[in-house]
Amino acid sequence: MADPMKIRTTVGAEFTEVRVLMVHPMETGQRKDSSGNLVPIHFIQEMSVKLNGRSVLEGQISQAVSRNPVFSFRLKGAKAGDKLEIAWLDNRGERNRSETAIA
Amino acid sequence: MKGLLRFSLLAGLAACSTMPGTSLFSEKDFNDIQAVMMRDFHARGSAKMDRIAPDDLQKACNLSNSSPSLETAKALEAAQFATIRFPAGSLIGDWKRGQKIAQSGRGLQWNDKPGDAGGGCYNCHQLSKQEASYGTLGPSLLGFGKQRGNGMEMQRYAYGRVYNAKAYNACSQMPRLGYSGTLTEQQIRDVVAYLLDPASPVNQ
Amino acid sequence: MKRLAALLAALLVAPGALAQDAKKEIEKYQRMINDSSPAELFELEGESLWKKPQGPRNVSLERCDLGMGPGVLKGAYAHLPRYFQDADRVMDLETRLLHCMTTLQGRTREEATKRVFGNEDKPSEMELLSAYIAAQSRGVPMQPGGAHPKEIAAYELGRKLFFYRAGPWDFSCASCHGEQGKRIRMQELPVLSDPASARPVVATWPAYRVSNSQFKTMQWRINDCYRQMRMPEPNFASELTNAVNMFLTTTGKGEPYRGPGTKR
Amino acid sequence: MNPFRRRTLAAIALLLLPLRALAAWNKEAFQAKSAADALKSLGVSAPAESQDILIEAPQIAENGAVVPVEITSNIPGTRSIAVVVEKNPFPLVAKFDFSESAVPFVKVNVKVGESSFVRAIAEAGGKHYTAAREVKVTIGGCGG
Repeated sequence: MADPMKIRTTVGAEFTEVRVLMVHPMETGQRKDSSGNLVPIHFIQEMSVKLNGRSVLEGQISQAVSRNPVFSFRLKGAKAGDKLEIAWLDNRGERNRSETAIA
Repeated sequence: MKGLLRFSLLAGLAACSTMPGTSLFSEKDFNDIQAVMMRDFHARGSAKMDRIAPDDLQKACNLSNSSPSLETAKALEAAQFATIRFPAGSLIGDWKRGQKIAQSGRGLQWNDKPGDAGGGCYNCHQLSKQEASYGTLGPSLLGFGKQRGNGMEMQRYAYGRVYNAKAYNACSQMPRLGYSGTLTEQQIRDVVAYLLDPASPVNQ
Repeated sequence: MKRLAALLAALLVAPGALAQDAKKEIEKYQRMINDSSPAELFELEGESLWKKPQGPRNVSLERCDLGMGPGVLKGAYAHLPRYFQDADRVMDLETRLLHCMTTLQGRTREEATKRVFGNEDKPSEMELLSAYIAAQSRGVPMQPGGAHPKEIAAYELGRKLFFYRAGPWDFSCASCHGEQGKRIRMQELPVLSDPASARPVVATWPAYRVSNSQFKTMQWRINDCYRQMRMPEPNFASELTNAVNMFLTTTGKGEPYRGPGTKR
Repeated sequence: MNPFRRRTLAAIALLLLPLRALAAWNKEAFQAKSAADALKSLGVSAPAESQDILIEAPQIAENGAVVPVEITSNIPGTRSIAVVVEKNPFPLVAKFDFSESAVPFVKVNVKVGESSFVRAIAEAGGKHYTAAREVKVTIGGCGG
């Protein structure tokens, strides 16, 4: 599951808007696949947003977040070139991490 | 009661004549379209290729853009009315089963399993107050039984209309649910119950 | 009779009023899901597929001519369906992609059409490619072919098919898409034979569907409508589906493309 | 194990917890089957209704699989926002903790099982505040 996340940053006067699109099925364990068997529960549990190495936002999420999650956050004091890191951990212990410079 | 039937008949006719009378199709078109469809469709599940050939009713409605002349409509409706078989006794079944049929949009699609049939009533009609997700292609049927009562004549009208809507309105957009084999006699009775039974949510 | 008429009149007003703000709220929902939609993911994957060598000739699709020259993507989708000299027939995007898969990549038609409609676990090639290619027409006004005799014939056939009632439920496309302001359940039904209603639809297909997290194409859209019309299944990329697509796109031409869209 | 010993052990365990980069997933709260239990597991009791929590969500969603919800807390010193969909089988959907350099704002697509209130709970200055918006979920399409 190491599909890259799609991160987009827009630096504004008061804050920098961060929009991140993650690739994850976020299975509730209730869905049946095309051949009728229940797809086991599988979802991102924890995520973190770091600016220049320092954690600025931590999230705990559940299977009630939609498939291929899309989040928007707002960070204060971020400027172009700062290092932005977003990471997640799912209930199967799979991890993903993406890094970008604030544009 | 007679006046009422005429009233809803005319309302039905007005509602569905969307295009001016000029015909879009000629007899030649029917042959061309038939040939293209026979070549460019294939059977799948219960949807076999015999479904493509239009019957006389469909031809007449296609030729007149679904607004046939009054006497053509009369003739078509008479022919369609003859296809309706009214079962003996009460035509009111179980409204709870009728509600499930009204909610289900299944039936005759290539991915439907046999017996997996619905009337799809909520796709086009408002029926009960609780269901906010209703369609507006057909008139609202809210309070249908409360307003019309549930005597034998109204049971036959409701049963007949569900069985073959074209018997009452030649080119109506409402499917012929009994005639097409989508709903069984018992299922139509259950839908009639949903419409007419005082206990049904339609009449609350 | 008087009581009934009054009651009917009241009914006609009540649902209308409810429908108005319901319509406004649904439009807000549509705006919001378009703002935060995962559709971009399909565009990215479609790009890598466009460049990926495949088939016996192990060649990518990058030399595929979508009507504006081999490999030209900018605005190509907005000018489809159109007539193609090399195949001597009118083709929409998926039909043309199939042509390139067979002629450039040497794949058999049977293999290339084995799985043209995907699911949320695995989108199909046609869906991913459509997402990427359509996105390259953003801002370009929809302008399908309309001068060549075969383009005109496709439009005419499509128009007749749109109004042609057939099948066990006696439906035509116009049965649902023929009258302004109508809904199936809460789903507004655009009158696709009317330019003003068709333009926003044509400008936002193909589209990502939030209800099942799948990306859907025009060939799927026409296929699934015939399923709900209780008709047999149309052949993928057939003359019939291209004719219906030509009629819809021509009716809705002129609007700048702003897809791929995000829908219910 | 008598309660006293258990409590001290728990206290010691907390101290030893490494500074986790990722906030530990609150299993108990996320597996609570009612909104009340979920809040209790988050240590939230009787949050005050507040006009300063803005919830932007569609009143009618054509489909419950993707309902965009945007929450802003204008309560000074807000450190966390939790999102609850009251009628979901597991009402607690997400909880976000903000450092000083993050605006107490989040936008996320959530699943709403059936028409329900979407509730936000903000934590500021050790106190809890809440606001809610109703989202009606309809069956789009031809239902079959």
